[in-house]
Formats: sequence, structure tokens, C-alpha cells
Amino acid sequence: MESPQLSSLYQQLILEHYRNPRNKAELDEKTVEIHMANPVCGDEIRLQLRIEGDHIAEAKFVGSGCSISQAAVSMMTTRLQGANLVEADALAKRFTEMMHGDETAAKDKTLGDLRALEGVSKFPVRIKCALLGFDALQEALKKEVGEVGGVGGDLN
Amino acid sequence: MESPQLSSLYQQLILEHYRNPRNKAELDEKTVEIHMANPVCGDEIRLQLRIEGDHIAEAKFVGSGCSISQAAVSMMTTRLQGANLVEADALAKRFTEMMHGDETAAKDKTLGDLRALEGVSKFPVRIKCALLGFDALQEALKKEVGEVGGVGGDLN
Amino acid sequence: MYDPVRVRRDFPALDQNVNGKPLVYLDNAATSQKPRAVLDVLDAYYKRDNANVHRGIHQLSQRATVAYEAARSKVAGWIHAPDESEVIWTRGTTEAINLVAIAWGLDNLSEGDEILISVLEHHSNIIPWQILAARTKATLRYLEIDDEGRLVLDDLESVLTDRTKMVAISDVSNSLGTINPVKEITRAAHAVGAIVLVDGAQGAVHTRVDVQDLGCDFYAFSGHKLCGPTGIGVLWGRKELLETMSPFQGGGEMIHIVDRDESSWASVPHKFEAGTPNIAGAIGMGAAVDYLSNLGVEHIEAHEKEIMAYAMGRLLEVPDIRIYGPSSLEERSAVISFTLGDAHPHDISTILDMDGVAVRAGHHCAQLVMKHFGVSATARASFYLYTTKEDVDRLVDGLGQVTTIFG
Amino acid sequence: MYDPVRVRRDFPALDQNVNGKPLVYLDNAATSQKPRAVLDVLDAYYKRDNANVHRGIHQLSQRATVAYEAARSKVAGWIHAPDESEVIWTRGTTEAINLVAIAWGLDNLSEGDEILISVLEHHSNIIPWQILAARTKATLRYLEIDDEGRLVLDDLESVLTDRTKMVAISDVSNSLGTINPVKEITRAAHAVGAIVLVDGAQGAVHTRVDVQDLGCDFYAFSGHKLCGPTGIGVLWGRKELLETMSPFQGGGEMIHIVDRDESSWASVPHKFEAGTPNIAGAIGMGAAVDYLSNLGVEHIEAHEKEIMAYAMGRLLEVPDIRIYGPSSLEERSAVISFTLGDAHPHDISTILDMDGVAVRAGHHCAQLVMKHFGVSATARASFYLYTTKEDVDRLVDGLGQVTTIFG
Ligand SMILES: Cc1ncc(COP(=O)(O)O)c(C=O)c1O
Ligand SMILES: Cc1ncc(COP(=O)(O)O)c(C=O)c1O
Repeated sequence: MESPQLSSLYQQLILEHYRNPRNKAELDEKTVEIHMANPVCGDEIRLQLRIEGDHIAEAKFVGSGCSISQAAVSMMTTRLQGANLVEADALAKRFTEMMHGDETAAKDKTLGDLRALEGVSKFPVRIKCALLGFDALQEALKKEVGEVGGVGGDLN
Repeated sequence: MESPQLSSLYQQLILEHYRNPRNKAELDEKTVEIHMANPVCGDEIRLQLRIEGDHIAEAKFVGSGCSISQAAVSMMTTRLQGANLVEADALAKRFTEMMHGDETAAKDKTLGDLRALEGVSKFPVRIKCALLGFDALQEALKKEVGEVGGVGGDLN
Repeated sequence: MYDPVRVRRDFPALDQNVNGKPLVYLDNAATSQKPRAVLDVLDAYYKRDNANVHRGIHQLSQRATVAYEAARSKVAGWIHAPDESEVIWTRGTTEAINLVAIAWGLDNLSEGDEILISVLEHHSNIIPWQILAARTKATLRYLEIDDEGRLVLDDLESVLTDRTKMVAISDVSNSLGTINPVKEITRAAHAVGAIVLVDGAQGAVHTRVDVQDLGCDFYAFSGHKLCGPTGIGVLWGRKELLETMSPFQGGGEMIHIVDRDESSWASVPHKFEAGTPNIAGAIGMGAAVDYLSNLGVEHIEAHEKEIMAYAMGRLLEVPDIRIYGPSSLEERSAVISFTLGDAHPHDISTILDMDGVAVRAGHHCAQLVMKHFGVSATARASFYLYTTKEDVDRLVDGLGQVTTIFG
Repeated sequence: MYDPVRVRRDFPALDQNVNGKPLVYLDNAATSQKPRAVLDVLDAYYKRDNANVHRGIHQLSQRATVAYEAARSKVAGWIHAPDESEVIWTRGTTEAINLVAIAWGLDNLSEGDEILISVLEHHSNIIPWQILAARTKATLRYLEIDDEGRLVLDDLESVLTDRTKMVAISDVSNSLGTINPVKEITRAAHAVGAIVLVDGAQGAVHTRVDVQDLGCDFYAFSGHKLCGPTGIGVLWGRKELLETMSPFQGGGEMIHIVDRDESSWASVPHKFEAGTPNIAGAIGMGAAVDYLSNLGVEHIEAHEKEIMAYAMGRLLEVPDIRIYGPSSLEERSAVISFTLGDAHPHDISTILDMDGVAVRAGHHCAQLVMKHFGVSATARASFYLYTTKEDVDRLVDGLGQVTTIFG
């Protein structure tokens, strides 16, 4: 009864992250916070990172929205703990490529669990939902790198 | 070659009044002046009357515009010299009826030369041109009668 | 007998498949579909009469002007305006409200004056007043709503004071469907000397409105929600008020005499209609009210009541559904806002869309209402003259899918 | 080979009789006729994709949004805008200019500042600045015109001072057809730090425009004059400027977060697009620029040049004619304003109309130009891509009738 497109969109892993989001809490010692919202639909998150040197020491978020936006940011944060800034940026770019239908990106194992979100790329209006967290990440990196200096080159 | 409708519109009498308007001058001892314009096309006149008691002692106008508007106000002023206020008002109403296609009005001999303008009623956009002077007259009468008092009843 | 299935056939857009299923269009509060009668009028206008209005002597310009002004008079009739020159064409409700906020508001408000609106309003009836309040240092106050999304009017008398200069209220809420007692509010507002604007975007849509009976001073509504084209709407205002107001925008059509330093204005309504108007849009809106009148508004109303009763009954059977707004059907228009378990409204909308069912999900330009109910969004099904019981059944079936996925 | 007779066939309205004669439509500067390609797009939109934009997840709303934004990008391409988000939809040129006068002007002008416009401007590029000057106590100054209706630029350097904050000028005059050296004026204006708005209502119509090459800050034009529908137009603005500006109207679509007392705005261009836009209008305007591009603007330009040369030649043969505007064809667009003996322009227009020839008579929303030439009105024939030499011959024949009656 359920359409195959819907099954690929609403994978169990996504629903599970939606119901039990990881790292959803205020981060006290954050070094950067980005508020990102989709005014059209009302999804919003605040992504909070503690960046130490060239890596993300800790990543948390608060927010509300649809299963796609909340699951994506939850999965994203699990990947960011301890991640190198350049790797984090590369992850964001790769994920964005997958959302825009890039098939090699979709096969890229480095995306890990995030590949469960591939089905979103078939739903054009929902792509923004999936990208909400990664857009916030990219903005945070830009902002932070501006301040830390140095690492910048690779990020743009 | 000329269409019959055009010939009935542009009667010689109209063109003659357009070229040699009667009573086109400033009236020094006026008791009332009405500025009337058609902003759409730019036709405009200032109708100036000297009203004494229950009649129009003198009527003049200045202005510019198309042959219809200028001829109509010229012809009108020839009828207003010495006219009783109630008669003047009746003339304006009768003329307006003719413009709106009333056939008995068009046959009414009291309109005199003004009947030359009957053809205008076949040109809806030009009716306003023909009425410019009479609209000014009606406004002048309303204004003046408000001040003189008394005669009012018959005018409305 | 009013037959919605026959009415449907007048609407070409309803006759299509979406994601392989026949379209069920339940997003009417956002915009309605257009009957062939309206589309034919638009097409005929462009193919025969198209010309700029009010400035030309030639045939096409005359015809365009006559059709354009005839539309004004039709729309005036739709809301029982006493005088068609009280009907001002705007792009829609939003522009109509902005027009009042600027052309009336800037000249009539100052520090300490109050504007009263409600928590129930659409952003288009909030933001113009926020901006006006900021510019004039007036204070913006709100009528509250209760748990069923109804205006709380107990304290109306205390909220309305002689400082209240403007009361702007919707007759029907777009997010919840609440029907507001605008007549009563108008009476109370007038008692303290305030001007009353009614946001009729959802009001003049399902029925004819009688602005004289309402007693309000301004009434704003949009063509696109009442079977008309996009880009056209109306501000109705009482003539004495309109005549005292400053113009809105400056440009062609709205002037009388232009000098280098100063100009004088044309009379009402042209004073407020600068520039070439949406001529085809106005004519199309005229055709839309003709279409609705010909069907008979009493039949449309009766049909919508029936659909609402049926839909409410069926939706209340859906497990875990939460419906927002008045529980009494007497107090609501053809809108049902809801959430379902922990499925987010966007997810509901996506799942329904895969089934060909179009509903809206989001804040419905009513963030204050969402805040009131502690949600960021709802799903909203809104019905219109062509909605059938089968459409409602399809909606309920689709919600079953949501439960299968999220349940 | 560009064949105007074939192009004509694309325009249903041109294929009709008026007063028993085949229509000759020479009122293009007021509004153009619409090609079937545009009408078909409008019709298809309403019959298939109609929905409100930017707020919906369902198919129709997605399709409407995609088509609407694609139109924005087409129109951006038409004027070589570097970024499509710099294209703001308005009702037309008039609203576009008012938008700048309000959203830019109120915040950026104060007593002693100067706004420079010209005597040649359409009322839509005069009145908004008069109103703004009155509100901000800024001074409105005018560039003069010479006997041929050309801007007098000798004293440009002295008129432009560091008090000049805004220069608003048309690239082509609608009343005389004068082509203004806007690039040169822009350079001079920028040299003193002024912002430049170009009224492109008659400019972006006959050809593509390159706003980057012009160097201006704002460019305004209307859809209905370039084969598009009524009720839609564009303000293009430089992004940095748009981003610093206050919003224009308040309402749905233009907000980010709404709180009771304050709200935050959406990003450019949505910040300036409150309320449901003229969706079909925008899509239709996109189709119009597609249509013109497909024909090839260079062919259209060449054709209009040819028609102008022919018309000017034939009209100059008419006894007692007086033609206003530049004598050099290089300095004019496809507009000829004239008077004939002592026949009033309205009478000329009525007589031509009886012959099926549509021209405009009046002040053409340019009363200052009329004053300059000491006339209250002119007759105006304006040509477009579908005008043929036979049309011009019919005009000349009609003027023969005028002479017969008034001669
Ligand atoms: C030069 C010029 N500016 C402004 C306008 C106003 O355009 P619209 O009436 O489409 O707003 C026009 C046309 O009427 C025009 O020709
Ligand atoms: C209650 C209400 N007010 C105002 C509006 C704004 O109308 P529009 O977007 O047509 O300007 C709407 C619709 O969106 C509405 O439902």
C-alpha cells in the first residue's frame, strides 16, 4: 500500500533519529552558534559547536521541525564529535551533492548513515529540510575560520 | 469618403464655434467661477457667471480643449446671457439627457443650436467633452443658489 | 440541486492526476482553482479588448475601460458596497491593508494612540500595523484567543479606550477557520470612535458579504481566493473616509494636475490607483463573482456546511489526530487545521501528496496562532464549492498511510 | 527574414475589425498586444499548476513555485541582471518607483538633500519624488529639455552636487520618444555619490537592456508594455542596496519570524514581496521575454527602425502637421507625437478611430512636457514589432480625413 518512494524516504533509521535525536541539548561551552530556519515551513535549529584548534570538540543542537530536518541534523552531529574542520566541511559538501542528485556522492561510504537520507533527493521541496543542519555547519565553519584564521583556504 | 457618423459629429456649426468661440474672455464682475477639467484628456474650462437675483446677467468662459468641449461651452454661453436660473438649470438637464441618448430631448426645440451636438451621443468617450460646460454650469448654480437661497428647491 | 461533481467540471485544474492519483485539492484557503468561465473572460479580454484604460479615445481603450469599470461595479455588488467608487483595486488583501496603514495611518496616528488587532490574524494583518506603530509611536495591542482559537471578548470594553484609533480584525481566520463576531466588535469599536478594518480574505470567499450590515469602515479581500485571477484584490472603504485620505502611491492615473513642485489628485477611487492597473485581473475578478453568484451563494454555503460536517466527523475518527479551532461547526468556516501523533505536518503533507491529496503544512502565515498552541506548524485541509465527500475520504485514507509510517 | 506580417499573426487582438475597418493598433507605448504564446502560458498555468507559491509541499504548489521563480530568472536575463534575486516583482513601473521612493527614500533623505529628475518624465517618475520630497523636506530639481525635447545636459555638472542623493530618469520618453543618455548621466551622478534609478517602462520594451553596462542602481519596467500580462512589472536593484533597505509592504511571504511587537524580514527579493504575488502575471511576463528573445531582439530593433524611418517620412508630408521630439531618428524610439493644424488631438483620435486606427490623444501622463511645448495635448502614434508599413499608410490616410473635416 505504501509507495516505494515513500518507503525509501521514511527509512527506519530516519524515523528512529527523529524520535530519539542524538546530541539534542544546549552546549554550554560552545564557541559558535548558528541559528538556521526555513521560514517557508518553520523548521529551525540552533547548531552549537565547541571548536578547539583544527577540530570540533563537541557538537549539539536544539530545534524543531520535520522528521527529515531533525533526523539529518541528529545524524550529522554524531559525525562531528572530534571531527577535523576540513573533514567536517568535506562531509557537508558531499552530503549537499547527494541531495542534489549526484550519484557518486550517494555511493560514497564516507557519508555513512547519512546515506539513509538519499531518498530525500527525489522530493525537491524536502531537500531544504535535509540541508538545514549542514547549511548551519557550513556557516559555522566560515564564521569560525574567519576568527581562527589559517585553516580558511581549504574551506572555500 | 467621410463616414456619416463623422459628418453628424463634426457639423459646420460646431467647427465654427470651435474656431470662433463666443464669450471667451475673463469676466471681471463675476459672482461665481467654476473650474472644470477632464483629467483624462486635459480639456478644461473656467466658467464665469455674474448672477443677479434670479437670473444670469452675464456668462463668459476661458479654457482649452477639443472642438466638442469648446463648441459646447461657447454655444451654452450664448444661451445663458440674461437667462433665468431655473431655465438655465433646465437647459443643462435637457442637454445632458440628449447626450445620454434621450430621443425626446434631442427633438426638444428649446435646445436650439445645441441640438447640433446630438451626434456626440453616438461617441461614448466624447460625451464628457460635450458636458464639460454644462457640468460647470450645474455646479455654479448649486453653489450660487446655496448662497442666494430660496430658488434652490427647483434646482435639485 | 447543487451538484459538486458538476461544479468540479467547471474547473480544468481539478481534472488531473498527481503522482498517478486523481488530484484532491484541499488547499483552498491558500488559493482557489479557477473556473473555465473566468479563464475564458481573461482570454477574450486579451484577444479582443486589450488596451490601457481611462486614457484612450479609440475603441479598444473604450472597451477595456468599460469592462474594467463594470468589474468594479460587480465586485461592489458582491460586498453590497453602496457606491462602486468605494471599491479600490489592489494586488490583494495584503496591499489593501498596507494601503490603509499608510494612507490613513500615517496621518491619523501619533504617540499614545492604539491599534487593536488579534492573535488570530494573518501576518498581512499584523506586520503593516507593527510597521505603522513603529513609525508613529502608536501602541499595538492584541485581542487574545482561547483554547479553541476563539477571540476572547470578555475584556473588549476595557481594551477599547478612547486611545484606540484602529481596530483591524479578520472575519474568518485562515489558520483555524474561526468565524469572528466582527459586527459586534465593530459596534464596540465605533462606540469609542475607532475606525474598523475587516480582513475579509477568507470571508468574502464563501459567501457574499454586506459591508453596510457589518458596519465596518474598510473591508479587504483577494480575487485569487474566490475563483479569480492572481494579482488582484479590493479595498472597500467608506467614501467620506477615502475622500479625506492622502494618496497611496504616486503616478499616472491618480493625478489631476501636475506641476513641478506640487500636484493635485484625481477623485476616489482613482486617487489610490497609481499606474496601469491589473486590468485583466480586475475583469477576471468580476467574472469570478459572476460565476459564484450564478451558482447561488446560498447553495455554495449549504454545500460547504455539509462537507465540513462530514469532514469533521470523519477526521475525528482518525486515531491520534488533534484538531485546532472551535469545536462548534457554527463557529467555523471550511478550514480544518490538525496534527497527527508525532508526525510532523510536512511529513503528513508529503505523504498525502504521494496520494494526490494537496493540503498545506506550515504556520499558515499565523505564527502567533502556532505559538498559542505550542506547535511550530499544523496540516490544514480547506474546502471549497467543488469539494466532494470522496475528496474527504481520500484525505482520511491518506492519513491512514501517515499512521502506517509514523504510527 | 523578419516578417512583421507573420509576427502579427501571433497576436489575436490584431486580427479584428474596428468600425468596419481592419484594426491598426498604434497605441503601443500605452500597452502592447499579447502574443498567443503568452496567453497559452497563462491559460496552461491556471489549468494545470495553479497554487500559491513558496508555502506548499504539494505538487501544484511546487510546480507553481518553480514556474514563478523560473520567470524571475528569465526576466533577470532580459536585463542582464547579475543575480536573479535582484529582480523584485511589482505591479508595474509605477509601483517599482514608489517602492524605491519609500523603502529607500524615507531612510536616506533629509532636509537639504536633492532629488534630480527631468521635465521629460512620466508622472510615475515625478509624483513619487514630489511626495517623498514633501515628506523628507528634500528638494526636487529638474533637468530641462530643449526645443526638440532632448535633455539639456550642459549644466549637468552644476546641477549635480554632493547634496544630490537620487537621480531618477527615464531611458526613453513615452511622450516624445526621446532616447536619453542614461549611461552618461549615471556616470556623472555616481561621481557625486548619488543613487540612480532608471525608469525603463519604454526602454526594456523594444530591446534587451544591460543594467550592468548602464551602471545604474535601480531599473524599473512593466510587463504589459512588452507583450506580457497586466498587473506585473519589475524593480531590479543592486543587491547590496536592496539588502540594506527597509521592507516596502508588510504581510505574508516577506517575514522571517513574527513576534507580537516586532518581526524580522525574509531575505531579498522576498522582503519586498508581501502577500500573494501576481503569480500568473509573473509567469506570463517570463513567457513574454521568451517570445521576444525567440524572435531575436536585433530583428525587432531593425524592423522598428525601418518603420520609424518610413513613418517619419510619410508624416512629414502631411500638410500642417507638427511633430514633437528629436528630429534625428538616432535619438528617438518608436513614438511620434504630433498635432495637425487646429484640429484638437481628441478630434484627430476620434476621426482615426472611425477608420480603425488606434492612436492616443492627451497629455500622455507628461503634463510638464505638454507645458514645455505650450500645448494641452498631442496625438501619439507608437509602433511595435508587429507594425507594418501598411499600418503607417492607414494612419496617413486617416489624417487626410482630419484635414478634410478641419482643413
Ligand atoms: C516612461 C514611463 N514611465 C512609467 C510608466 C508607468 O508604467 P505603468 O503604468 O505600467 O506602471 C509608463 C507607462 O505608462 C511610461 O511610459
Ligand atoms: C486571513 C487572511 N488575511 C490576509 C491574507 C493575505 O492575502 P493575499 O496573500 O492575497 O494578499 C490571507 C491569505 O493569504 C488570509 O487568509
